[in-house]
Amino acid sequence: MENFSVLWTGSGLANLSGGQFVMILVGLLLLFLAIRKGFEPLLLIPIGFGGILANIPEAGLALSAAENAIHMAKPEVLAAMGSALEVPYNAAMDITPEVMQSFKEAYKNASVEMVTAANAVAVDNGYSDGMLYSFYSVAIASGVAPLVIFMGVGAMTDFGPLLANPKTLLLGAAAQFGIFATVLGAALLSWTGVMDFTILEAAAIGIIGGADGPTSIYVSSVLAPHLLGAIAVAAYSYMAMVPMIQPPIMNALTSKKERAIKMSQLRAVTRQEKIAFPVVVLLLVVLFLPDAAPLLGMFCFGNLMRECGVVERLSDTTQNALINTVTIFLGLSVGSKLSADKFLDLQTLGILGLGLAAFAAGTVCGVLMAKAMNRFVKEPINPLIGSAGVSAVPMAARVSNKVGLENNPQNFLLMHAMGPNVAGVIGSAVAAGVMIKLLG
Amino acid sequence: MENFSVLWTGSGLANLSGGQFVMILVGLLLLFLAIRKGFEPLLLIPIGFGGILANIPEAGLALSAAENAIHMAKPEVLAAMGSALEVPYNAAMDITPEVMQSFKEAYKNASVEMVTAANAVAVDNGYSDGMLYSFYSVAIASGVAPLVIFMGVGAMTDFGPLLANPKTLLLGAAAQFGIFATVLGAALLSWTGVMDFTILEAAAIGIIGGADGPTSIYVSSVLAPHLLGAIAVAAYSYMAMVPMIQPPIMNALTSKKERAIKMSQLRAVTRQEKIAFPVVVLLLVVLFLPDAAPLLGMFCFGNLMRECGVVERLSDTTQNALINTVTIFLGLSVGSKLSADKFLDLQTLGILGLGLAAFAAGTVCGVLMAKAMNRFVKEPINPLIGSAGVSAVPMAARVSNKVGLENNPQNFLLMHAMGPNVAGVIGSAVAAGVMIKLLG
Amino acid sequence: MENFSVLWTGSGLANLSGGQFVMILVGLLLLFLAIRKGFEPLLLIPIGFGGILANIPEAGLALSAAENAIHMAKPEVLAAMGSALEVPYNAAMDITPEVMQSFKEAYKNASVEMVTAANAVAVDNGYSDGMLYSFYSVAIASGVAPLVIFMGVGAMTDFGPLLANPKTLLLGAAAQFGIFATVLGAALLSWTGVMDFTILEAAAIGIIGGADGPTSIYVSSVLAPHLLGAIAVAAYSYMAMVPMIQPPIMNALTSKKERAIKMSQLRAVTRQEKIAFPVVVLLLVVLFLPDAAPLLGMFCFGNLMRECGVVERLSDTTQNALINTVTIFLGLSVGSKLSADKFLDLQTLGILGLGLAAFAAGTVCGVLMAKAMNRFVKEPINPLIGSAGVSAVPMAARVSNKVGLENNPQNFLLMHAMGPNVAGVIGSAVAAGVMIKLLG
Amino acid sequence: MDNVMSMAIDLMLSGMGFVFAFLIILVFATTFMSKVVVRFAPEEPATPAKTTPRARPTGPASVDPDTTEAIKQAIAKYRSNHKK
Amino acid sequence: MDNVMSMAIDLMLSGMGFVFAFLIILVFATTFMSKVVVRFAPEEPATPAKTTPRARPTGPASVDPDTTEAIKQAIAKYRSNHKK
Amino acid sequence: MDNVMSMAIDLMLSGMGFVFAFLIILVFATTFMSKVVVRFAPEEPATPAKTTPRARPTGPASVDPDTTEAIKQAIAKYRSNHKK
Ligand code: NA
Ligand code: NA
Ligand code: NA
Repeated sequence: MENFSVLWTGSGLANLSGGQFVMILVGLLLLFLAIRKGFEPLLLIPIGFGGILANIPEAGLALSAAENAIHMAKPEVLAAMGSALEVPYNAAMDITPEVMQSFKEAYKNASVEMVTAANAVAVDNGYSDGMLYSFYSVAIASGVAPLVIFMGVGAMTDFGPLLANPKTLLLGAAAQFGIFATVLGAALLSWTGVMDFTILEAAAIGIIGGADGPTSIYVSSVLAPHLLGAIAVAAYSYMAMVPMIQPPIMNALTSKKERAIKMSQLRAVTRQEKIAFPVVVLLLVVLFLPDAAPLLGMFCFGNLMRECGVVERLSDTTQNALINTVTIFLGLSVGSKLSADKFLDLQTLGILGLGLAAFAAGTVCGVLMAKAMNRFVKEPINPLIGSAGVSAVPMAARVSNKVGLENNPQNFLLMHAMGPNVAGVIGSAVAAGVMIKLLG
Repeated sequence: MENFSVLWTGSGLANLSGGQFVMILVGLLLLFLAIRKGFEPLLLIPIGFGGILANIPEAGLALSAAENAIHMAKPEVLAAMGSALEVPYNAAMDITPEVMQSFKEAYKNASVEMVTAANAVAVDNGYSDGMLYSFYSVAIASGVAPLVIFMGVGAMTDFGPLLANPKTLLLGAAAQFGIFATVLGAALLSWTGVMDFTILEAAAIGIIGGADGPTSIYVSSVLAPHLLGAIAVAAYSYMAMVPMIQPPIMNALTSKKERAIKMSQLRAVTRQEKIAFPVVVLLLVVLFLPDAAPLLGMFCFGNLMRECGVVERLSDTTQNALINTVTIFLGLSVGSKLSADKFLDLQTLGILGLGLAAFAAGTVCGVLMAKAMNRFVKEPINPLIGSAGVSAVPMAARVSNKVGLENNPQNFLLMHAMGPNVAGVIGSAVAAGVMIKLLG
Repeated sequence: MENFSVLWTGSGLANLSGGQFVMILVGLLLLFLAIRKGFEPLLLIPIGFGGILANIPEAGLALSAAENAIHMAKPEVLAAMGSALEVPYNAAMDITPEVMQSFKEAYKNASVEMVTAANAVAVDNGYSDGMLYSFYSVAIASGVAPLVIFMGVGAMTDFGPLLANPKTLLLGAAAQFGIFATVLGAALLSWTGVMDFTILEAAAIGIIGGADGPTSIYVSSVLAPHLLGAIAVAAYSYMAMVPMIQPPIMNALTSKKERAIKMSQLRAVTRQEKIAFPVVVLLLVVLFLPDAAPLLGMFCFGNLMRECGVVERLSDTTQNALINTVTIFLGLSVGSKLSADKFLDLQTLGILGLGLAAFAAGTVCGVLMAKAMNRFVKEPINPLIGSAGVSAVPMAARVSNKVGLENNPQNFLLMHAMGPNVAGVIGSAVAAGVMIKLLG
Repeated sequence: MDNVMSMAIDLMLSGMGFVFAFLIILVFATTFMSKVVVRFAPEEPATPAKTTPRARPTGPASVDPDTTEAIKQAIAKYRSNHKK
Repeated sequence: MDNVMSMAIDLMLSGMGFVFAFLIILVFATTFMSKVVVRFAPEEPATPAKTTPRARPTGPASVDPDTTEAIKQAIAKYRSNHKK
Repeated sequence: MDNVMSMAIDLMLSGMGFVFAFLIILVFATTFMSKVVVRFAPEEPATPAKTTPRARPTGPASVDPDTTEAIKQAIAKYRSNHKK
């Protein structure tokens, strides 16, 4: 019967490409790592699931209406699309792979007006935006989801340990070297001809070294949206692997004696200081780096809601229903970028390798900075807390604490490490602002 | 005074049409049924209230800016709209009912580009989208609200009873006959000339037999948006009436002895099976029915969040704040389709009648399937759980249990009926995918 | 190095205008008032913070993509924008302040189609909508945020005291004189040439006298969006200052003996009455004032969800996660209207002065109405509850109670004052509907 | 200018008129509604039956009001102390 | 009209066929999955180790289940009484 | 290619320079802010007065901290056990 053949020719089994098969396995792997190994499950479960959905053959969930229309390639529709996208094609011509390619290229490079026209044609012909494409448009292309999550992170962050010892901000600064070392690494791969990255792509990859999910997603959505999937997956995976990546580096760079340094207890911080801190950060952003305003502004806003004590109901919602809702759609949207043609690329391998290097470089610099600071300050700093400067809150601080306890069972570094840990969040948002300013 | 005459001529009392009056009574009836009789109040209260709002004369809450401009019929605005919609009209012409009709027709059949242009003209002239129209666009026309609710339903569904006895999936399959019998019924009404339904309309009406609110709304928003109001009202009303519709059928088709069949206790299901199940369903969707991917994908995603145990905060939000918020706007949006000119139509009567037939047919097939299965399986199935295959979770399962207890006070069928009950949800999502594939 | 100069020339320090500096101080003042003085913190913290963000130099957070492109003034981009906006400019011409001004004017007065085209050009050239501009578009320009908050307020309002003594509705009516007196005051300022307000602006300013945040924001977003920032700030500030503004007026207009009037205890109100009341209000809106339907419709819907007792999960979400989320974005969006060029205007001074007058006039009329009613009713009314008719729920009712206790330590007026207090909410929504009907 | 003034006066007259008209009608409608409700749908006595249509997630009746009040206060206290 | 009828019959045949096919495959897939799971990933014994990957915000082990149950009921009661 | 390399070096220098500059300024600004706060707005003693601006929905002062702690733990326990 005709209907059965329609169902069969439209089924996944009849259309599954090798790339899609591999990407579905990647999605399953991410789910496995999240569920069994506890790898950042809040993000990797939506990302992994979204990745599988994005690779369902013929479903086109990650495609716009126009992209779906091009994929289906009905001659009369293509002809109408052709006039919208200025592709020389009429319904009598053969649909060769070259024709398809020229449509895809034309759509990718089209102006906003042409994209609008092409989608109007597609909708008139019964195509519609895929679900994940809609989520991506609303959540990420608009920039709003990472910013709302950053607001929630701000509302969950306690700057007390940082305020008690502000000089640990410098550890958060040093660890950002991971970001720029990675940019350099990507450029080097380009220069030596191993891979091909533009400076925009290099910068977006570098931000993985910031060890901060929403910042990574925000920056790559601005500078290199086509790499967003790989960058987000790398960022969250390596954040989950911080307990494996950092300890060997920390041990290699420090002596047993340094690791045993006991830090004096942090002073109590008043409520007024906690209220004033996000305002101070905001004012510095106003004065020095307007391009970091969206990220740091929302972060400080969340933190002010937390600390001011008079809007607890807003703070509660920000930390719960709102951040959870946005996390779900952010994750699924990131997953939409895991389609085979975008992810299965040599560049992804480069991104994964460079991301690992970024984390290592950030850790190295954080630890070395702590050692360097010990030459100048009278109250010595345990260099193990330097590694927490990469951010990856609160995992990196816990790693500092754990390695510290291995060397001195009485030495609790957790609160000391929280200072550089949250400083790293500010540091990478500043680095993000610089990169968007200079390249965006 | 002039102002008072403006207020009077713009008041509801001076403009209320008979249709609007009747629809306001229908809205009040839905509120009454929801509040006093407990008919699916979570949906019927927003739908009923939205229905009243949609019928407020002159308020135009359910109309787009362009529709509001056409309704107000200022000659110079109509002339500008005419050039956008290619209606031959100039400001000097009389505004006859035929002219108004031709504008309404032109707008309904216009291409996306013409609709955009007409709305731009309307906004330039001070008109704006009605509140319910905006809700509908965001919540339903985009397809997102039913999908998010389906995700929430997934997060609230326990597949344990189904996993303990997977062959009850077949009961969920059989009960979907209600869907296709209704399609046939609608076609028959068309064929005999009683009413006039296209195959798209027939399919959208059929999905009422799926006994699943979000699936019904999703399918009718794709296949027959103009019938959405009547279909949603019928779906939720009959779901609420399951305890009245099903028992007579169940008793008529079964013998006392069959109804007294005692089923052995279900085996314990491991956590790993529950985690794996949504992934298995997803993979089958990938392989066999990509068109069911949005519905079943979100459903499985919600269920995986529930079962995996590592993202409880996401699962909690999905089951509470998120689904509640979306339910409110989904309900109001459905209500926007209860405007008199769309609802007070012979078709609505047909839909209400066919919807009832759909529930009955699904119940019949579920029960008969259970009786048929008893010829092949060694562990007998109480045919009363077959009726739960229509879904209407958890109402239908409770009905099975209640009828069972009436025949054997020691026989608790609830958990056994939950298997076919949730199978029915999967079954109707599959049926929805097939219909969208073949007709969408 | 070149990069440093880019960073410097783009920094806030190098670009901060005097107006922006002042507005940042205003933002800090609002934060101070909210945190230390408890001035309506739920709104003033987001508004104040948003105000600071909107005034970050060069960040353009409150500007659309096209406005950002105009601000950056690259000749080739301006030339493209010029053809979209019909401004005579080519890339070879000098960019004088007059040219810039003509672009800004052209954009402000452009049709929807031209605005769309200009933004498409801007996006093609790498500009994007500022974060706060996006929030404003979604939350306020669409009208949705004030309506959702009004739904939440409805879900938090107990009409019991009003139902026990329905004639206190008249106090809520009388206090709306504050609204119209302010309209008259604004017109008077215009007539005498002190300031220049159109009737639309006068009406939007008047609504401050309604003492109801979402109503004020909704009306000014419809009638005078450019004044929204000043109007919202005035409305919330004066609401916070009700305990300072009202008591002197109340004491001046009443005798010691009147203030000591003891009111008999309110009768118990049944649950059915509470359920029926929002439906009654809705039906009156249907019959008499369709233009109040969005505001009062959502308000009644929220209240029905609260009282009907069968949708507690919807009611809970409406009162918590949903209203909190919307409040955050509403506040930030209002803040986006606090940019220096819009706020630092003689009109703002007029708005602040008239807003104070509005509160005073509303209080006067409420009290006098109560005294007038005492001539006709047998059960005397304590005129102190008349002031609660301005709304400002529940602050104004508490003020009535406090002033009452100062005169008679046994006289608890709180519940009696809640009647006119919530009546004031309905009253100002009706007034808003009238103004939108006659002017919108 | 004069025009603004006269429009404002018109707006005030029609606005206050309409607000009063609407709320006076509401007074009568509410009073009438209350009478109808009390007449035709008298409040059920305050037995458990009353709350049947009300969603009661899982709450068994075995917890007495005092305990409830204690918990309520404790939760309020806990929440107000939380996140300082 | 005739066309609608034949399309509806086609739709019914292919629809029911597909629904049954899909769910029968799902029966086998589920049964197979359960066997694999039971074979290769047997349920860990109910020790604390089992719940390691489960997010446990702050809950210390010192509160016994009975207390939990009491609180649970109290909260349920409290919530059902709240906002009446 | 060479171009990408030199741009990357430039980006690194200006980026790290700016990050350090910003955070060093922040160290000073924070230290200064803390001094100002301690000087001009000393923490009020821990009396009820302190928490005046803090939103206290309904919590009466009659529940002692121990009870609060017990409830807190119970709730945490309850939440971690819930929906398994
Ligand atoms: Na970082
Ligand atoms: Na079903
Ligand atoms: Na008011």
